[in-house]
Amino acid sequence: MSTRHEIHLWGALRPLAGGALSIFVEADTIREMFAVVGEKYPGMVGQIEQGIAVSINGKIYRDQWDVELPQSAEIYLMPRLAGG
Amino acid sequence: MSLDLQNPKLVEKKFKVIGSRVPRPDGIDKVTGRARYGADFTMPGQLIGLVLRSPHAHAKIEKIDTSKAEKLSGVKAVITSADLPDLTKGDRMMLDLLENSMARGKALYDGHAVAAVAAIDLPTARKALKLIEVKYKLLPHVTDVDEALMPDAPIVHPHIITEGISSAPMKPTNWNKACEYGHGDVDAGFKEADHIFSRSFKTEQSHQGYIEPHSVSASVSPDGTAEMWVCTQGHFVYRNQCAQLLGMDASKLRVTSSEIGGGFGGKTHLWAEPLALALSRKANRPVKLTMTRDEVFRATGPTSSTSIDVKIGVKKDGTITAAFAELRYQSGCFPGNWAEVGAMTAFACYDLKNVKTIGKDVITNRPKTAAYRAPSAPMAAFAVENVIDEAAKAIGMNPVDFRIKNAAHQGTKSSYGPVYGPIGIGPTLEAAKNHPHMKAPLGKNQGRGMACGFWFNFGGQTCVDLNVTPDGKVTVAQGTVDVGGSRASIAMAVAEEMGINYEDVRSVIPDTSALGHNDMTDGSRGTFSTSMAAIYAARNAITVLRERAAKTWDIPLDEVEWKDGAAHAKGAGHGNRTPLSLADLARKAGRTGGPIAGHAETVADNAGVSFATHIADIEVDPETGRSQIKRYTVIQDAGKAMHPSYVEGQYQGGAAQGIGWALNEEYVYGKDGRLQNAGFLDYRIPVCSDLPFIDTQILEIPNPNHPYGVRGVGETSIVPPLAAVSIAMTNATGVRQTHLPMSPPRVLKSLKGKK
Amino acid sequence: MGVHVHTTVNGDAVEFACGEGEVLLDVLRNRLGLTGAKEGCGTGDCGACSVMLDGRLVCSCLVLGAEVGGKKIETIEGMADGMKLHPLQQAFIDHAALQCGVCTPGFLIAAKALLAKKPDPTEEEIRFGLAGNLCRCTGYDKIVRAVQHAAKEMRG
Amino acid sequence: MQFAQPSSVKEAVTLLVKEKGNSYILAGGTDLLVKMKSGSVEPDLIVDIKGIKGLGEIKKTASGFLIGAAVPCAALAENAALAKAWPGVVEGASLIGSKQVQGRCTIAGNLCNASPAADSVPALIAAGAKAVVVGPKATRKMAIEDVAIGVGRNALKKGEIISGIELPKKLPRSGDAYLRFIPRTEMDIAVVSCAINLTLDAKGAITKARVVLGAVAITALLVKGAAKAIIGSKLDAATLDKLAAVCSAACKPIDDKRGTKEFRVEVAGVLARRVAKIAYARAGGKI
Repeated sequence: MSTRHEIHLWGALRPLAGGALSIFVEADTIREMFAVVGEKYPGMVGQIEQGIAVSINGKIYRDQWDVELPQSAEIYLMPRLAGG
Repeated sequence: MSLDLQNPKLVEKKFKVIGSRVPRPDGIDKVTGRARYGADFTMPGQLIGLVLRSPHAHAKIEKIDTSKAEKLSGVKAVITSADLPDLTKGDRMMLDLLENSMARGKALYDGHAVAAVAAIDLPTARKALKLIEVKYKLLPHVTDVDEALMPDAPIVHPHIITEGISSAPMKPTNWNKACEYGHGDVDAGFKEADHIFSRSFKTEQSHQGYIEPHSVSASVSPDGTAEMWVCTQGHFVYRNQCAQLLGMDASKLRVTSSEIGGGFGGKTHLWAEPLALALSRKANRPVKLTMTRDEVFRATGPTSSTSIDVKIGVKKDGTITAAFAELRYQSGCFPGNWAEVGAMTAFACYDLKNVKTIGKDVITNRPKTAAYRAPSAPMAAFAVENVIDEAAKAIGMNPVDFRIKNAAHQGTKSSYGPVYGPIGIGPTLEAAKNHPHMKAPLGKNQGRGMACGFWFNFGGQTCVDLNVTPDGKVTVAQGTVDVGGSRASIAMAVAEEMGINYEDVRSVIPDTSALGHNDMTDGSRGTFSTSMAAIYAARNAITVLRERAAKTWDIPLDEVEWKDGAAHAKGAGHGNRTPLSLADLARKAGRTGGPIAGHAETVADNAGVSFATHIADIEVDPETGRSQIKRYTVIQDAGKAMHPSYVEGQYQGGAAQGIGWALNEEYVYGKDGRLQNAGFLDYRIPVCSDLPFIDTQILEIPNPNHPYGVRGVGETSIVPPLAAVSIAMTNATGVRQTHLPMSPPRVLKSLKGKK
Repeated sequence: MGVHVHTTVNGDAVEFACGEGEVLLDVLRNRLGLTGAKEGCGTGDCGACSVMLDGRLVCSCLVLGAEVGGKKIETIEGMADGMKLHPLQQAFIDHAALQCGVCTPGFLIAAKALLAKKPDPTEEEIRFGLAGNLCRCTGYDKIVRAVQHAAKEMRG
Repeated sequence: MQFAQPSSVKEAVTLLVKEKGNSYILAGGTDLLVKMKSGSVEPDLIVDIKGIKGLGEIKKTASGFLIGAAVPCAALAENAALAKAWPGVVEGASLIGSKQVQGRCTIAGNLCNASPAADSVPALIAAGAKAVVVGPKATRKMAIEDVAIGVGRNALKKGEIISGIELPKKLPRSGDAYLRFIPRTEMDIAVVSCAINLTLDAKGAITKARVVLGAVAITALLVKGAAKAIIGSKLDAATLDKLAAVCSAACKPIDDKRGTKEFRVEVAGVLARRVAKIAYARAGGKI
């Protein structure tokens, strides 16, 4: 049984989740989390494909989908940004 | 590769090579003129490519007749968008790239490509361009960010409807995207405040201004294989995107990155490269396409112009009770998410109970914007830091102490959402407070300003291949383009890890056929993530070397340790064996299992955010509004400075670019929507006599996520200058400066307002 | 048409044919294979194409190839003395006075011309002496320091 | 396109007369080559006058100085006698472009290019310099202020070339100066400029003056009213105010990428004050 996490959404994702500020997902890794999010909210699949950054307890991951989601971690989805 | 090797916690405590100022491997080539940049490459039988560009800001292309040009002797290919079919399978971002490289039915800005030719020489290609007849139907245009949001503004793209708002409007708009960040209750927060400060700001569009214009040489063969020599910040990304846009196999498109004459974000993006490939494919000859400076300004990717409102509520004791900003960013003729980045970074330096930022990305008839060094953060910092400065003064607090009181720290909930881990803004502020610059006296008509800046650093995908040569030296091949000296840092990391001399490591950047995909040099990732991968590759090579030594001595692997560039037998029985040096093991490699190498393919996420504090002194001529920077200091955390000279160089370069942006750099558009100053004469980047020496203070707070504690340093240094210089100007003139650049006419006008 | 020109580049007698409107920079780069001088702007505003023409510092993008018959041209390729770098070249490496390096050849030519006129320049004289050369990477700090150092060394 | 390197002015004139298409004289080429690169001019004939004997020299003559049409601006500053006699003229010529451009550009070219912002022109007008114009039939001398007749347009007729610029002898107790306004410290085109040449009597009162403004109209302006405003004075505060006001009032500027009308009008006055003080001091006056 995977752990239940609150996933905070950034502004652009909220409309795709019916305006919710955050959603609840049962997952143990970033990969599992995105799989569940994709099922629950098909509207987000495009965004997930384009790339979403995940902040876990303040550490920002853009590509490492194997990273585990610790118990009661603070999780934020953020746009995948470009730098110069 | 086993995880423990990749454990960043394995931090080398005492460094032998890291932190020294060794000569860069590309130094001699660059001081003797031998280094080969984009335009320095020639292919046998090469044609010259030129691009025909729209003189109009917004126009329907009713007809393009290329027949006369095609008939001209010496012309080998002429292309239009018809030669670049849409193969993007609904990927709108890729289609935008394609459409930006060549207009599809509509010219969207002054300088938008409409056709291109390849001919045997430049004069012939120039003649051919003149023979192409384009029938335009002019459309109304808009180039200002605020005007583009007016209800009656001309619409740039009929297909765009505002994204990111729950009640999405049904009709087309230039407002392509909305976003919102923050937490708490700002309205309640403003009610708590003793004072509320609010202002509106504008910044004009600036360009990265790299000295080397874009140049690409492409050779496409009928069998589908192709080569491209190009100046880019990321040859793997160029390969992937060009292959997709032209329907080629990435494996068959071999891209070599030339020495790059500056990028700062402007060379992270495709411009004319697809055209060079399409011309070569059509002509079945190599094609070299080099932009003129005029084309670089008109048709590559400057950064956004902006319009920003900031409101801050403050208690008498200096506590910020609420902070709000609306940021409108002009992204050029295609959607961008630059306002989003501005909205995330605006208040990132502060610990705020109630904060809200709204970002609006706006489309106009200007060139497609691209990243420019910490993209979007400098303008947001300019607006926010000015109101912070105003608030501090109004309540009678020293601006440094006011910032220290409200600075973000470990555990602060950031304005963009997550809670911060250990961060470095506090130390930069304390260092600024204690810096002699802060106490130095000021002269007549002089003012001092200080400001903070924040930037996200990135890591990303890196591929490094380390090989030991039979003579016991090492080559390290990295996929990350070296824009400012990273080849030196990478060789240093390998020398450090393997315990050998820096001079014995050859650091190179091979073409895309030699390594796996590697992200581009952006997001301050170059030295951070590439040195990490190089260290892991070295550790893997060391494991192989220990195995070879164990085999040679016929003892267990765990009884062989690697130190000072040699294998040492340890433990009872064979402690007295003469160590086997790298050279010994390399010479015998054939008999112990073949060539010796180490590889690393990594994703270096969690690069750690970065903060800087800058101090600027300016002198203004009150009769003309002309100003001069008298003194400038940059304070920034480098984690660990691998090569201090090049860390200082990044600090100084970012500061100089920010100073130019603050004082004189801007895109000037005429009423006709045409760019008026597409050249270095009137797009005024700082010259040598405009600047003082730029003092730097490198803080070294080790980054827990890098084996040597390294933190990216490339971008943050451009974030504070706009704010620091404008606050200095405000203090020198007594008038709050709210519009950048602070060109003499603008400053003089603001002084008139005062009288 | 075209013109046939005999001239001297870095002490070597060379001859070339070029178009009447072809600039010296293109002749050096495309006909003589000397790509050390760079085109940053083509309008004399960046100095990346700096060369010496009969002892005067010029932008080779603002000189016609047809004009240089019988003249003496010095480029970055002729600055080092065989294996030995010119003190300015060495100082630029030692002081990290280059990042991307594309402006470096122009700066070295201009700095050499400056020191020939003013062996002991003030910081201000160096800054104004090099104001015709744009650098976007360094903020000029390390360039000015490198020139100060080389000048000291050259004075002995 | 033809490229010619005549060895005499006469030969150059003949070439220009014969050419049916667009012919251009190449002295420094720092304007011509930029226009050729942008495609805004496409010459059929380029006449390089640098090979013509004498045109590359600065001569001290009975009546003052003769500066050959092919003399690069850098050479003006290197001529001690000229720099001593006409510091304002040399200042103007030394401000054109970069050190690199200085090695090529010429004051005759700067004059013929007829940009309202030309740096060397205001001081030459203030000095009362003349252009020696050689034509197919005759040689004539033109006051510098008569050469430019519009933006990019000059008064030379087909086949005419300027062989040199004559500067008069410097009068006793006189001095000239030139200042321009640019946003950076170097490499910019003047947004506003001002040159003043004045002569004092034994008591330090101004007896003669010529005040010229650049970049505030389609050509450089010789502002007679400004001269009147200071003649007879010792440049007291009230006179300087008057000078500034007259100069500002004389401006007929445009808004462009380099500056606004109101900025040019105001700064013209500011520069006039500053230039007048320098010229006055150079003439030996004390404020």
